[in-house]
Amino acid sequence: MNNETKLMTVRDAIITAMSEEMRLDENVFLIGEDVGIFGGDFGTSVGMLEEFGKERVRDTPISENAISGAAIGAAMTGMRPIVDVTFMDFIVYMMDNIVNQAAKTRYMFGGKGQVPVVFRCAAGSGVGSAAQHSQSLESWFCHIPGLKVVAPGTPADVKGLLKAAVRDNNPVIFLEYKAQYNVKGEVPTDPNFVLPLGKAEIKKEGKDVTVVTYGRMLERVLQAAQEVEESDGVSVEVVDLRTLIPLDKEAILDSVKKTGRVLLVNDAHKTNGFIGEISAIISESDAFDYLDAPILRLAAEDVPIPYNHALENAMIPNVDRIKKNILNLVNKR
Amino acid sequence: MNNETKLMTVRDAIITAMSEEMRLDENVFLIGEDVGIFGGDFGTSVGMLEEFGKERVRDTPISENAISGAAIGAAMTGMRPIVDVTFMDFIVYMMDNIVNQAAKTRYMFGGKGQVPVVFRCAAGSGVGSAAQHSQSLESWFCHIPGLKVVAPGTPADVKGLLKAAVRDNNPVIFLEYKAQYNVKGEVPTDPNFVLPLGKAEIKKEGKDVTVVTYGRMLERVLQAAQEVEESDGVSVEVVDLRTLIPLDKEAILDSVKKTGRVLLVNDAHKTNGFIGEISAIISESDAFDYLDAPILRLAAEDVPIPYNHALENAMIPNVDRIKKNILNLVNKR
Amino acid sequence: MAEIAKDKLLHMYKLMLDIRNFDNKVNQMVKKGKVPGMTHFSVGEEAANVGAIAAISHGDLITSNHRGHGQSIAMEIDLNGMMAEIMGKANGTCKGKGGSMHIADLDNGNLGANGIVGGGMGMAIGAALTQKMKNTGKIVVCCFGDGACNEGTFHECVNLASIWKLPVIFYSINNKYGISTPISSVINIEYNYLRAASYGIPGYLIEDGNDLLAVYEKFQETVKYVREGNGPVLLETLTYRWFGHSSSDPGKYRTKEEVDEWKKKDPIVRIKAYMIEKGIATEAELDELDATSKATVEESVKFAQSSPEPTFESAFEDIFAD
Amino acid sequence: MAEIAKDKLLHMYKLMLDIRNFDNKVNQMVKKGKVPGMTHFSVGEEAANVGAIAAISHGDLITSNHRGHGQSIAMEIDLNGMMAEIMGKANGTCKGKGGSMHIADLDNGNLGANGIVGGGMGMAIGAALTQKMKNTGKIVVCCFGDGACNEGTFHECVNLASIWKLPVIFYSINNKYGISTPISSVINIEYNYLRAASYGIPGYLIEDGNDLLAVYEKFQETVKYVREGNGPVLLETLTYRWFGHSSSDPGKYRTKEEVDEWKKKDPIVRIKAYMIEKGIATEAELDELDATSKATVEESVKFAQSSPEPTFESAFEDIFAD
Ligand SMILES: Cc1ncc(C[n+]2csc(CCOP(=O)(O)OP(=O)(O)O)c2C)c(N)n1
Ligand SMILES: Cc1ncc(C[n+]2csc(CCOP(=O)(O)OP(=O)(O)O)c2C)c(N)n1
Ligand SMILES: [Mg+2]
Ligand SMILES: [Mg+2]
Repeated sequence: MNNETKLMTVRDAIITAMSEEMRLDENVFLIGEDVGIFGGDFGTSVGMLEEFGKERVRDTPISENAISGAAIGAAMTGMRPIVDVTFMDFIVYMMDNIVNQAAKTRYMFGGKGQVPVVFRCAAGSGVGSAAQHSQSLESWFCHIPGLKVVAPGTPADVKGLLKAAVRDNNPVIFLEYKAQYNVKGEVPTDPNFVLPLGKAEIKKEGKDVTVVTYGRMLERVLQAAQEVEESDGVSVEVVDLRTLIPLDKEAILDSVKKTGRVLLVNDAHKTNGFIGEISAIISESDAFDYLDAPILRLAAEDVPIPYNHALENAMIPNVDRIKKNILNLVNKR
Repeated sequence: MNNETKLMTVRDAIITAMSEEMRLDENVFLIGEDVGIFGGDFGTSVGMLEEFGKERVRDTPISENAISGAAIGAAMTGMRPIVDVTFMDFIVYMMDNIVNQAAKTRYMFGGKGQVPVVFRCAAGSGVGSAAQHSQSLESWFCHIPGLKVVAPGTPADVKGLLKAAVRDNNPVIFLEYKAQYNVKGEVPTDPNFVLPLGKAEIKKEGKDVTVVTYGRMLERVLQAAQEVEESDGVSVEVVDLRTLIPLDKEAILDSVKKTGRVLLVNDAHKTNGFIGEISAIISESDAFDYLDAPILRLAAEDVPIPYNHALENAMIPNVDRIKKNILNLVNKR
Repeated sequence: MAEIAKDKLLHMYKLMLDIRNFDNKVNQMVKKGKVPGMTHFSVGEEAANVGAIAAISHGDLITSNHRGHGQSIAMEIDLNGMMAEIMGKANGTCKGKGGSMHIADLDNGNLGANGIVGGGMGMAIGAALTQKMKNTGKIVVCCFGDGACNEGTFHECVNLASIWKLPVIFYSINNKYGISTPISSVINIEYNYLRAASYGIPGYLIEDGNDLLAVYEKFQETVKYVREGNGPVLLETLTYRWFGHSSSDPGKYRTKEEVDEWKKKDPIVRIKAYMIEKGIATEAELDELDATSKATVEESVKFAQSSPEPTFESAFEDIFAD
Repeated sequence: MAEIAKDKLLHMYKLMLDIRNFDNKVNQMVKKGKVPGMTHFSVGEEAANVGAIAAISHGDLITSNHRGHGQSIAMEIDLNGMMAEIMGKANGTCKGKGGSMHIADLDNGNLGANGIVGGGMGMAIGAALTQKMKNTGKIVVCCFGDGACNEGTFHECVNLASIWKLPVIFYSINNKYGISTPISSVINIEYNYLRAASYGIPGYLIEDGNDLLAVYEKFQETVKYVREGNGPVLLETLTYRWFGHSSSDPGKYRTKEEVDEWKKKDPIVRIKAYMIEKGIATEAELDELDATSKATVEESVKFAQSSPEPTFESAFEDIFAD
């Protein structure tokens, strides 16, 4: 494996990851609405039709149920489909296939069969598309045994984890963030660069406060951590989960034991969002005894995401609010 | 209001509640598969066709999307439908209508319109129907702003809260438990007996440990509480949430402050189940400072519910495990 | 061709102009960065919208889809509120919370645009069920695109409406594409209206959906049939959107020739020519209407621009009804 | 009537007997409380199942629904494993984790029963897509009931299969009811097979679904057509379930007369009479087959009863593939 990297957007990291896997394994194919000549609703398959042709970059009717069903049936019989769900909100029409079929098939059949399929979802708000186009619904899937859930926060992680998702033999819900397709970062170019599912990464070490986050919020958390460190001398450790299921509990608990103070941040709605689960995991663990302050959560407000751009942004944790919460935590007790 | 009660099953409490509301308000009607001559998959509308006729006890095709859509459209235009979802697992086909439409319509329209509809769901395991017929999916809906979620645990609460749900002007997800339709209890007979949504009830007072629960698990929690009290002299307070959204946070936090020890119990899968949210709420509140022990959770295991009856039962919290957890909590620190 | 009162026709023409002028204006605002998110335009589809809606009566209802501007305007929504909404303002139709994809006018029978393809179909049959149960004599028009006909909800809703004989017109505005996907590549038959046979209901094609009078006439006939209690009908109209799918579509999948060909069939130019030829109005009169329409649209922009931004607190209101 | 080799016919007869005897036995076990949950029986529908499956080849695939016993047996599943599964035992087909509604036999082309009405349709087209992409020459039979035809997934999946010309037979076993609901009350046309026209594919009705040879013949023809790459076909067979919908159905919605009428059309009695009449086999030979079948079923009960219960630990296995 070489160590070269290249500056690229999340969008290009996705295209690269899928294309590399498709070159390596003829069973991998992409399926979804407007993935072909249009290049995907978010441009995440631009150029792929030209390289792989219509059979492997499969435009579909507007039939989310059939798309997800076809993907699952293909997966059960030897293919490895990647589904472009586009807006995560449309996954409502795929729920039976994902939840009752893909997640449970192997178990119900007593360990026979497998369903290697990836559902790529453009999650979150930030592009002014209002309540039906702005949801981060990962917690629904974390609740269902049999599904893996991945939510990377940097272009490199997007590439490494999407490749891992494609290679995984189980159904994977893969979150992308529509507001971040243009975010750039250094990405390893080696086609063998694959990250393990289920491993968190300490994106920044620190000793006073732990911030646990994933996906879209990572960028803001890192910036906030940097800023409070500079302005207030608070040393923040940032745990980037990257994979929600399977979850790297150890990484979380180790960090909490070290700092004794923890802030959880995600861009999904607060009530029953995934960070609530993290909070519960900490509170039922031996890390509980190390806690010096309440476990704080920062999440999207519990309101349908409004259209107005300022309001839309105000519903989501921003750097200022993250900083305030970090400082609050440090000042507790 | 009179104070008479009558011993009846959960099933009869449901039939009574719906029938009373249908007598009081001609806009209320029941819609779903086999609600008519069949009397509902779980017998929860036996006799209603005879009293109310085919127009108001509406048998449908096997078309969950159309059923939920029709209910919502009717609700938006002046009716008050009750949907018999039957097995909660089938709600996967109603997700768009519930989550993207019913929950968000009023908000997206700037406060215009309302969607008074109740989705009655037979949740949980216990009848040997395996993974696709055994889920308690309340946490999905708790995560979506704009929905109310109700999960009563006694026949009287079922009646009082179902009536409240029907009278509420918002979409309500109403959980019933397929394993408990035959459970009996005293139920007020007065047609004016309506319980408020959003009020927990302390089903048993105590001072050593708080157990927070709802729905199906209430019965087991109460029995366990009784038994540990008798066997070990531990005084257990049982907080029955009854309504998950809106949530009676005060009742939970007050009890936690009183006892300093808390066990959370539900029959949904553990990861991202609703009790995780309760744990997070406690940990971020001022009640955190009163905690003398980790916050424990007891939930369904994170596995698809197996068919074998013994295994099926073993996946769900039982009286013994609840007792063990209570005792564990008391012995901490 | 049934006679249409001059006033009615001129009013329909005005509504078509309003759609055209309004959406052209919004398009300008989008390019200036004054409109957040995605906006889907009805330019080119004015006859398909106005011809249909003009045939229903006060108290009748519609559901619409993401491309709902045309239908909202045909339902005579207040343009000021609509423009303010699209600009996300507090005085907008939805207080700035809904935006282009959620314009609704519940008091006037418009149950709303919808961001989910097929999302309005359930509502439509439910609204029709209410009319039937309450015996109001009102009907519902369920508007959607060609691409929506492959959603499962289409099948379920048309079927349910068919067995319950609900007073609803399923109205598919076929503009040949769902985003980049030609309808011809995603159905194995020529037209979706043929699927009416699967539900034992009448299905019709309005071949020239840019002919206002053809659309109107077929709708009048259909409205009468549905209002008389005969159950639902599936209508399909052929037309074309001039712009990209949404405000951000490069449009590589259509040729310039195709677009130009359709622009020659401009529904506004055609009805204008008809009216002049038939002596219903002079060119000057009609141009005057256009000027007024443009002024109204400019007015709406002013209204929108002077409308306040919604307050932070307002984001937390309107979630639940009391 | 095409000639069928004697062996083949006798084997088909045996499979029909196995279905009948197996389900009768399970019914007994249910009544004794030895079977958890719900069980849906195929008694009365033996010809519809065996006639169809007998026409496909080794390597072809099926998806099935809640009423999957008949199809599983027609696909020649091991009865011991199946009975053990229905009794929830560790040696069951699914190690006791799936039960009656999830019997599957992946190694032999049976992609499984399904507890969700319509739940197998997506899988079926996906499996067909694999065959097409890998050019295997294999086909898929997607089995479902009459009631399932109103699920949106039916519409989406048949449509997708039609435009991609996938090698799949959509096979609707019409037993006149979905639980208590007569199919005639939930579609506004006479038969669901007519909906094939909506997808530009052939649709056929097998009017006498209790006539083994009629089912087999139509299937042979259809299998050939589909295998040749002509795309999907929608087939519908009329038959009847003798028992209630599931093990817990009182059956108030059907008259005794109707049930009796259909029992007279017993598919097993009819093919037996045919074979005797045609001199294909003697009554004694056929009765002998029945005796053997019954013995095999008894054997399966013994196997099941002596199979261990699954261990507690096993509940935590098989969730994820490596
Ligand atoms: C359930 C769902 N799937 C996909 C989309 C994305 N989408 C928005 S509009 C559209 C095309 C709709 O095509 P059509 O129905 O023909 O309407 P048109 O835009 O052509 O007017 C698609 C795929 C969506 N909004 N909802
Ligand atoms: C999505 C879903 N809705 C409802 C049910 C409940 N249910 C199980 S079988 C059945 C009837 C199915 O009828 P049909 O398709 O005709 O099959 P049959 O039982 O008659 O063989 C219903 C409604 C279900 N299992 N899944
Ligand atoms: Mg279109
Ligand atoms: Mg049936």
